[in-house]
Order: sequence, then structure tokens, then C-alpha cells
Amino acid sequence: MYFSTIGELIAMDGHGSFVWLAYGTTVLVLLVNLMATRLATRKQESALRWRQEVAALQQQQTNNTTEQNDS
Amino acid sequence: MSGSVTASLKQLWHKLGSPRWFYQITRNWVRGFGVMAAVLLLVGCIWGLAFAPPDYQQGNSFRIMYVHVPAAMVSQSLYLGMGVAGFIGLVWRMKLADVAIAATLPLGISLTALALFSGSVWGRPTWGSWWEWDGRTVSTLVMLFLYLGIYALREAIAEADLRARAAALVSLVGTVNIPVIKYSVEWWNTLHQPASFTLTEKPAMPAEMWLPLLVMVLGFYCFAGHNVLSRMRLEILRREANTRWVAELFAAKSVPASITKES
Amino acid sequence: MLALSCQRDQRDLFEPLNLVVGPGECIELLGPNGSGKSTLLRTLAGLHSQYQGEYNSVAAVYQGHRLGLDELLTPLENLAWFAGLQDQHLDRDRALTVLARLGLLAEAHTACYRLSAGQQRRAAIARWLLAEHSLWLLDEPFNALDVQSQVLLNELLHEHCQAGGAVVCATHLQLQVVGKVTLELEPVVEVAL
Amino acid sequence: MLALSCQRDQRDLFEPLNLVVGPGECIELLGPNGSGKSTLLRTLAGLHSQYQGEYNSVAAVYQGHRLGLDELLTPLENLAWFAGLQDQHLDRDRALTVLARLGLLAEAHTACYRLSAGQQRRAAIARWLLAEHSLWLLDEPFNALDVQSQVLLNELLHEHCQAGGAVVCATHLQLQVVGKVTLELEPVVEVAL
Amino acid sequence: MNQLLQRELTATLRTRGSVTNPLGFLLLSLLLFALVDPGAQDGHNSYLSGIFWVLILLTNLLSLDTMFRRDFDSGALEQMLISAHMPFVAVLLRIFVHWLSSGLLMTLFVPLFGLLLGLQTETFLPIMLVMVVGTPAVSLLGSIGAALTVGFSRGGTILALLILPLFLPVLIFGSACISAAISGLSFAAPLTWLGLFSSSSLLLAPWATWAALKISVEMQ
Amino acid sequence: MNQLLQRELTATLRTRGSVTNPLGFLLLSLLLFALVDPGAQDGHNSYLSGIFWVLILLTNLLSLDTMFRRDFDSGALEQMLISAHMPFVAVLLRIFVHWLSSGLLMTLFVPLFGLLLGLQTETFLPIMLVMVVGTPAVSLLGSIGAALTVGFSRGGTILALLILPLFLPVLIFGSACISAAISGLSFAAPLTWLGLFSSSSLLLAPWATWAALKISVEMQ
Ligand code: HEM
Ligand SMILES: Nc1ncnc2c1ncn2[C@@H]1O[C@H](COP(=O)(O)OP(=O)(O)OP(=O)(O)O)[C@@H](O)[C@H]1O
Ligand SMILES: Nc1ncnc2c1ncn2[C@@H]1O[C@H](COP(=O)(O)OP(=O)(O)OP(=O)(O)O)[C@@H](O)[C@H]1O
Ligand SMILES: [Mg+2]
Ligand SMILES: [Mg+2]
Repeated sequence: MYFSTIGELIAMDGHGSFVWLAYGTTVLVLLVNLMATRLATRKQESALRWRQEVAALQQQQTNNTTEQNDS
Repeated sequence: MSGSVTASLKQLWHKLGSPRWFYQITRNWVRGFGVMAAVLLLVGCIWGLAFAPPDYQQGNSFRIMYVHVPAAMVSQSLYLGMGVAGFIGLVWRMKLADVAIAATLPLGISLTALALFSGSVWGRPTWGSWWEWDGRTVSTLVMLFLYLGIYALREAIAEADLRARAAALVSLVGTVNIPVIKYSVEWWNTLHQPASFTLTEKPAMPAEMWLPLLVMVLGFYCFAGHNVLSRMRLEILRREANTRWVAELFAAKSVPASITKES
Repeated sequence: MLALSCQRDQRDLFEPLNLVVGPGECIELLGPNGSGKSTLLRTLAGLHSQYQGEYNSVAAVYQGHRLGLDELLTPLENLAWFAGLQDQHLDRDRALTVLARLGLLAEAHTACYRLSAGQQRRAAIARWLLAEHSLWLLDEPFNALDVQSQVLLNELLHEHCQAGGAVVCATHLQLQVVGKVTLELEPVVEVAL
Repeated sequence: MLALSCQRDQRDLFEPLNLVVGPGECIELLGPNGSGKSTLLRTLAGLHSQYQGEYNSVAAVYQGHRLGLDELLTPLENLAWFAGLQDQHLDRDRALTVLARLGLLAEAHTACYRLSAGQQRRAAIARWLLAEHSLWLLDEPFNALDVQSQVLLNELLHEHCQAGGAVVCATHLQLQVVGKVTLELEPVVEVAL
Repeated sequence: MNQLLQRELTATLRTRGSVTNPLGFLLLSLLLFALVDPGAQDGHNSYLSGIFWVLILLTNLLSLDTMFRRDFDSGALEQMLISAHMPFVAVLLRIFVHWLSSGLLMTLFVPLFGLLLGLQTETFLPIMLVMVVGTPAVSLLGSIGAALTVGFSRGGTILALLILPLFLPVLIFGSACISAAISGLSFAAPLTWLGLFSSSSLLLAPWATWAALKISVEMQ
Repeated sequence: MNQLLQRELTATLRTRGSVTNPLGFLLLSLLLFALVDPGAQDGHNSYLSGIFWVLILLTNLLSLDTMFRRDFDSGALEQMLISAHMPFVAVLLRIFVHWLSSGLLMTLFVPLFGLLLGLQTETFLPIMLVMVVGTPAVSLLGSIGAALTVGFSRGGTILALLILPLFLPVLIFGSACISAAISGLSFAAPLTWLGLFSSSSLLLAPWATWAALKISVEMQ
């Protein structure tokens, strides 16, 4: 490691605030992109699944009623 | 011989146009890119922040380079990618092209903004001001506008087909700006650093300085691959929600027991 | 034209149509306001791409609600422009004959913005006659025409069909053309889910 | 209205008219294209000042060839604007009733540029009904209306006259209004010198 | 009157470009100017701040063109002329909304532009003050020109240019104020003049605009 | 083709403003800039000549807005899309006539403006050369933006701004040429680039414009 202490790593000869600001923003930007995509995908997938479940349910109910009618 | 090659190429092309095929084939790519991005970014960050030697002129502020340069490079590449997608979309009317444009926009915008932001943060200690009017800064800003413009354009047009065509056209035409950003440093000879990586010459920096940069650049590219592909897959799920293959993909494995009992 | 149905905002406008327009046919397109007549005509003209089904597009005259005349130019200049667009030379004498038949000879050299609504319509009609396309796609061409011109337009449509041309004409009046086919657009009944 | 005759480019359009429009009267203004119907109506509405003779101008509804709807706004928003112009408050329920009668209820909240030609015309009609002016100056109001709406418009004109209103309506169709007065504009015959 | 205002606002917001275009134009033209001045890095910022006020006027001027255009084309202007109960108010509201979406909006963005131009932070507030006082005159006087030219799409003339000279007072007093503010001097005198100019155009311009609209509508 | 050209020319000449407006705008905005820069008399000329090229671009840009507007509103654009035998030529002619009435016209007036700005007489010819080579690119690229925006009067967006970035190369090479010309240096290199840029947009822009027009017409 170039720096001898953690303190020095944080201070970076006085340029620390700039460097850490830049890195922090970078991490933030990447994370936001990652999470936004993740969440939206989850949401879409569960919406799709829910649709299928509703469809299956309706199917079953109509089956039930026709069975009842038959009998 | 060549006939069969073109035939199979045509087949591949046809496949490429199919969202379903794309969705299935990219499942593993997304994972691969994700893992690689995580490793590379982690290694690169630690290396760049803690182990690389400081610049003899700029001191430690030069470490911003390891996020600034990859962000700038990837944001340009993404724009170029949108231009290519635009071309494909316009010429072959391929639906996937618009999916790609839509998926590239958010990341492109954020990385351009990041390049601008990290650049200004870097400029404060080195140039002494947050902002300078120089060729590269301005053309990057202009690229941000181009991105935002395409985004706004897509928001403004309600009809899907027209939206796709308009966005493709503007993306394609906008690629004119890429060489401007690329060569701005040479044309203006101003404050900003000239390219440090070129294909023809060896980098001027010592290896301990440019190796972490290389790692970070690769990491950013992998992240972009991961993010754009996942967004494309999401977009495909949205658009193809009513098709059979999506329905099958998300078929209810079983109706929840609670509901079955009631009925 | 196969099972064609046009869309606005991803919404089907009318029940799919099957239609073959042959030479000499005059199709009268009826339907209440908003049933999609204009949209259908625009689609056939290639100006609207949200549709399902298939159709063969051919070079055609299209006359929409908006006339397509440059209002700064005179009728004659407008006609010359249209001819030029199709890479043809405007035969001046023929153009004047056509304008005369439409009662526009006196206005042939008046800028279109100085013409009355009906006069402008007639200038637009001159364009169809000179265009030499066999298919005419007309959207409510009787609007703003006076009684005399309405009779004339019916005659013109008839002549065009006699000469082997075809007409698809959206209208709320009854066409007075012998042998016309009437087509009613049926709005799609939306089924609530 | 005394010996009124309108001019365009210092040229008289029609023989001087003498006309008194009383309550309950419905005047049908006929004349070939270019005879000056629109110009006369614009003059009466106060939008054209090249004329000879005299007339008393009163607050009136004027409906020209162009509809006067802001196409970015919905019919309802347009109506609110017109009410506001006259410093009145739009009674929303009444507006909706009127729109419903015109068959526009479903489109009350759709921006006007997304309406078909006939639907836009009907949105404009709603304005007359809400304006509470007794004189209506209408320039070819039947354009683009479907058959059903044409019948409705005739009814509306009749009702308006029954209620003591007056109508001057330029048209090329025959109004189906009981007690209408027909007025033919006679073009000035130009005498060559 | 409330309904009138609402309509103007709704229509303006729905033409999204009407809000973003002026800002974007201002920013991009500033960029262009910044780019073509390669050498002089020291005088650079004062050069740009000199250009700033002119560009604000020009941007304002450009957005004027659309002020009555859509209403003219759709016939809504005819309706306004026929039925407006209070012409003065009807016109004034239109002008007011134009100002909101141009003059006021640009004023709000002064800090951003100021940072880009490298102006001192203390000058932001004075500049904003000057803009709030000066830009209404631009919208007011400009509306006269917009009203006169709206009918001229055919056979157009250079009437828009006739309005530009009217802006000279705004330009002169405004730039006097701003350069005083930048050098930290008092700018009360030119600001007073600017305010006087704005308020007198507030009283007169709507009438002139109304008359101009009448001419335009008759022209067709 | 002759008939097409004739129509474009006639229509342009009849909207008189289309010829005089850009010139007047250029002149007046130059005056404005000259006015707000009262002090520095030495750097004055280089300041103005720097501004000159930007203003030429801006003026050009402003006149673009009307390029297809009237045809769109009247429905003539629909007719053009349906029946044009050679789309490329039809669009190119329109662009050409726009260039005649903006770029070329301004070029012809360079001596006048040059005298006003106090530029040396020897620089007139080089500047005119640069303008003849560079302004076609503005009309060509601008036509794409004009075509895309013409349908956006409702729900408008910031498309005009999308085009401005495309002008960056023109701006850069052009101002490089002009400043070289003013300092008496050779400007062959940037001029070549400018020429290359113009000619490649000559080949590509009309197609893009055609595609954009199609989108716009479908949008309504
Ligand atoms: C807001 C200000 C800035 C912006 C918009 C900006 C933009 C860019 C862009 C677009 C690149 C990509 C070059 C490429 O792809 O080849 C880049 C690279 C670079 N920037 Fe910046 N920059 C800014 C400030 C700075 C500052 C202040 C410094 C350091 C003093 C700096 C140093 C560098 C370096 C060293 C590179 C790498 C050059 C290369 O390898 O190509 N930048 N910058
Ligand atoms: N630009 C548009 N965007 C969205 N929907 C539209 C648009 N134009 C029309 N529509 C809708 O499409 C439907 C069909 O319109 P179209 O103009 O084709 O009807 P039309 O049969 O020609 O009616 P009309 O007899 O009134 O001319 C209408 O319900 C209308 O509201
Ligand atoms: N802006 C104008 N400038 C000069 N002359 C005009 C103008 N508008 C119309 N005219 C002329 O005035 C005459 C009357 O036009 P007007 O529009 O009043 O006729 P109209 O009876 O309404 O016809 P239509 O039935 O076709 O609507 C026409 O001969 C026309 O050429
Ligand atoms: Mg229709
Ligand atoms: Mg008329």
C-alpha cells in the first residue's frame, strides 16, 4: 500500500475530500443503476407471474362451474 | 460454400431479431458480466485508491482518474452503441434495436453525468476551478444533452413505432459528435489531458499507474454489459408480456393452495 | 387488402376489412365520425403505419382533410409543383383546360390563400385529374363545394371509374355514382375485461 | 343591416343586401363558391372591415371555416377557456350535458388534435350552445359531420330559433329548419369598361 | 380570469418545448460562444458575462414567435377577438404566461449559468433582480411584434425586426446594471429606469398588441 | 426538377421575410453585441469577429424552423411524401433553396458586415470562402432537425437542441479558419475538414431528413 496509515489514506494530502467525493458518487451511480434495474425486473416478473396465476384461477373456476353444470 | 455461410449468417440475423431468442441466450451473459464487473471494480478501486503511486504533479487527486476515465470512455462507447442500434433499427426495422436504445439511455446518461461530475471534482484541485470551457468538457456536456434529448424524445412520442424510428434516427445522426469529443483535445490544444491509451503508442504513464486504470476500464465495460443486457431483458418482458413464450416462462407452477381450497 | 384493421394508440378502430379494389370500382366509405375512415385512407396512402393485416400499396392520389396546396402559390404553380414531384412536366394547356372545367380559370393566377374555401377545394381536385394515377383515395371531398361543383365532382368520379380508374371515397353524403359499392366501417366493440 | 356589401381588394363581392334578422329567424345563406358568404359572416362578426353600407353589430357566436379550438386542450378545457373569455364561469355539469348530447362524452378529456374531423366540429358546436348569445353566425357548419350529427345540428338550429335566437348560416346543403329564410348572394357582374 | 390563466398555463405546459427550449437554447449558445474564444483565458469570463444579457434578450425574442401562432392557425384568435370581455386582461395573461416560461424561468436559472460562466456568487442576486425587472418589458414589447407578425406568415415582412430596436433601452439599462453589479458598484439608477420602462410598457403594450392582433386576423 | 426548384424559389421569394429576416437579425444582434462591449476598444475587433461566426450559425439555425412548417400545416408535405419520384432530390432542393436564402446570402453580405465590424479588407475573401464551404452543412444538418420538429408543435420537445450539437464540427473548423484568416495564417487544413464535413452531410442528410419527415407526418 502506498499510504502508511488509514488516516493518510483518508486525507490523501489534503485532496481526500475530492477523491472520496468522486469515488463515492461513482459507487452511488453504479448502485442506483444496478438496483433500479433489479427492482424493476422483480416487479415485472412478479406482475407476469400474478397474471398467470389469475388466469389459472379463472380457468379453474370455469372448469369447476362447467363440472357443476355437467353434474 | 460461401452460399451456406451467408445462409447461416442470415439465419443468425433472423434469430437476432427475435426477442425470445435474445432473452434466452443472454441469461448467462448477464451473470458472467455481473461477476466480472464486481471483481474488476473491487480490485481496481482498491488498487487505484491505495496502491498506485501518486502523480508527481497532481499528487493524490489524480486517483480520480480511475473513475473519471472509465466513466468517460464507457459513456462514449454506449453512445456509439446506440448509434449502431439506431442504424440497424432504421435499415432492418429490427425491434430489438429500439429495445437496446431504450436500455442504453439510463446508463449512458448516468455515466456521462458521472464523467462530468468527476471531471469537475478533479478540476477543482488541478485547474483551480470547477468548470473550464474547453473542447472536451464542452463536447462531453453536449453529449449529455444529446442523451437527454433522445430520452425526452422517446418520452414525448406516444406511438411505439414512431418513437422507435425517431429515436433511432437521432441516435444515428448524433454519432457525429463522438469523433468531436475524441479529437477535441487535439483540435483545440487546451487544458484537458490528451489520450493516454492509444493503439499505436505505449502509454506515457508507468505501469503501476495505468494497470489499475486498465482494470477499472474493463470493470466499467463489464458493468455496462451487465446493466444494459438486464435492462434489455426487462424491456423485452414488458413488450412481450402478452406473448405465449413469456406466459410459459412465468407459468403458474401451481395455483396457491389457499385459493384452491376456497373454490 | 387482407384483414386490414387500423390502430390508434394500440386500439383497433374497426373490424378487419377484406377488400379488393379493381379497375372501374368506386367504393363509398361510410361510417360515423371517428370510425376510422380518415385513418384507413391514410394507411392506404402509406401515411400511417399502425395497422394489422396486409395491403398492396400502389401509387395513388390521396386527398386528406387538409388540401395540400401551398397557399402562397397560385393553383397553376401548385399543379406545376405536383407534376415536378412526380418528375413529369406540366402540360400547361391541359392544366388550364382542367381548371376551366372546374370553374377556376379566373383564379388560375391568384395565390391560393386568397381563394374561398370551395375554390381551394377545386384547385385540389385539378391535381387528381392531372396526376394520372388510377387509384384515388379521397377523404370527404365534397366539403365546402357548392351544389354545382358537387354535381361536377360526381361526374368526375364517374368518368374516372369509366376510364378504368378506382376510387375510395370517405363521405357523409351519398355519392351519385353509378355502380358504387358502399362500405360501412364497423367500430370495434370494446370488451371490458 | 343596410345596403351592406363586402369587398375584397376594393372589389364588391355581391349586390348590396338589406336584411333584418329578428328573433327566431333562421337565415340560410346560399351562393356558389367565392360568392362572399364567408366574407359576409366575417363582416357581421366584426372580423372584416372592408365593406360598404351599415350594420349593427351585436355580440354573436361566430363559427368560421377554422374551428377555433386549441388542439392541445381537451374539449372541456376549450369550453372553459371560452367561458373565461366572456368572464363567465363554466358550469361543468351543463358542459358535460351538452357534450353528451353531441355524442362527445367519451372524448371530453381527449386533446382535440386526437379527435377526428367530425368530432372536432362537434366540440365547436358545444361552444355555441354554452355561449348564450342569441345570434349565431355559422359558416358551413355541416362540413365533416356524419349523417346522424347533421340531423342533430338541424334540430339544434331549430331549437335555438324556437327559443328566440337567430341564425345566419352559410351552407351548400339545405337546412332542415322550419321557417328558414333563404338568401342567395348575387355576385356583382363586373362591367368591362 | 382564473379559467383564462389556467388555459394558458395548461397549453404552455403541454407544449413541453416551450419551457425547455429557451433554457436549452441559452445554454447551448453560451457554449458556442465559450468555444469560439480560444485564446484570451483571463478576459474569458468577463467576455461571457457581457454576452449573457444579450443572449437572454435574444432567447426571449426567439420564443416570442410562437406566442400567438397556434391560436392564429386554429382560429382561436378570432374567437378571442370576438368574445373577449376584457381584451386587456386576455392579452395580458398570455404575455404573463410567456414571461413565466421565459423571463422568470431564466432568472431562476441564473445561479446555474453564473457558475458555468464563473461569475462571483455575490453577483447572482443583483443579476436576478435586474432580470426580474427587465424581462417583463421584453415579453410586453415583444408581444406587439408577435401579434403583428403572426398574420404575415404569407408575404411576411421584417416586422419582428421593428421590435428589436424597442429593446434597446432594456438592453442598455440592463447591461449597465449587470456590469455595475459585477464590478460591485451601485446600480440603483439604471435599475430605476429599467423599472420605469417595464411598468410603462405594462400599461401600453397590451393595447397595442390587441390592435395588432385585430390587424393580423383581418389580413387573412 | 426544374419545376420543383421554381416552386421552392417562388415560395421563398413570396414570403419576403424569409430573405430579409436572417440578414436583419444578424445585423441587429451584431449591433447589440457591439453595444454591450463598450470598454475594450483594442480587443474589440477580435471579440466581434469571434462572435460573428457563432451569430451566423445561430441565425441560420433560426431560419430553419420555417423550413417545412408551412408545408406541414397545409398538407403539402403529405403530398410530397406520397408522390415524390426522387425523395432525395425533392428534399435536397428545399435545403438548397434554404441555403441560397441564408448561407449564401449572408456570405454575399460579408463585406458589408466586415466593414461595420472594422475587419481588414483582406480578410473578407477568406471569410467568404469559409462561409461558402461551411454553411451548406448547417442547412443540411439543420434540415434533419427541422423535419423532426415540424410535427412537434403539439407536445413539443427539445429537438432543435438535438441538432445544435451536430453543428459543433462546423463551429470549430469554421472559427479556426476565420481566426487563422484574420491573423493572416494559412487555414487550408481546417477548411479541408470543413469541406469534408459539408460534403459528407450532403450525401447523408437528405436521407435522414426524408426519414424524419415521414415520422412527423405520421405523428398527427
Ligand atoms: C468537467 C470536466 C471534465 C470532463 C467533461 C472530462 C471529460 C473527459 C472525457 C470525455 C474523457 C474521455 C477520453 C477518451 O475517451 O479518450 C476524459 C479523459 C481523461 N480526463 Fe477528463 N474531463 C474533465 C476534467 C478532467 C480533469 C480536471 C482532468 C485532470 C486534470 C482530466 C483528466 C483526464 C484524463 C487523464 C483522461 C484520460 C485521457 C485518455 O486516456 O484518453 N479530466 N475526460
Ligand atoms: N392523432 C391521433 N391520435 C390518436 N387518436 C386519433 C388521432 N386521430 C384520430 N384519432 C382517433 O381515431 C379514431 C378515428 O379517427 P378518424 O379521423 O380516422 O375518423 P373518421 O372516420 O375520419 O371521422 P370523421 O368522419 O369525423 O372524419 C377517432 O376515434 C379518433 O379519436
Ligand atoms: N384573403 C383574401 N384576399 C383577397 N381576396 C379574397 C380573400 N379571401 C377570399 N377572397 C375572395 O373573396 C371572394 C369571396 O370569398 P368567400 O370566402 O367569402 O366566399 P364564400 O362564399 O365563403 O365561398 P365558399 O363557399 O367557397 O366558402 C372570393 O372570390 C375570394 O377569391
Ligand atoms: Mg375523417
Ligand atoms: Mg366560405
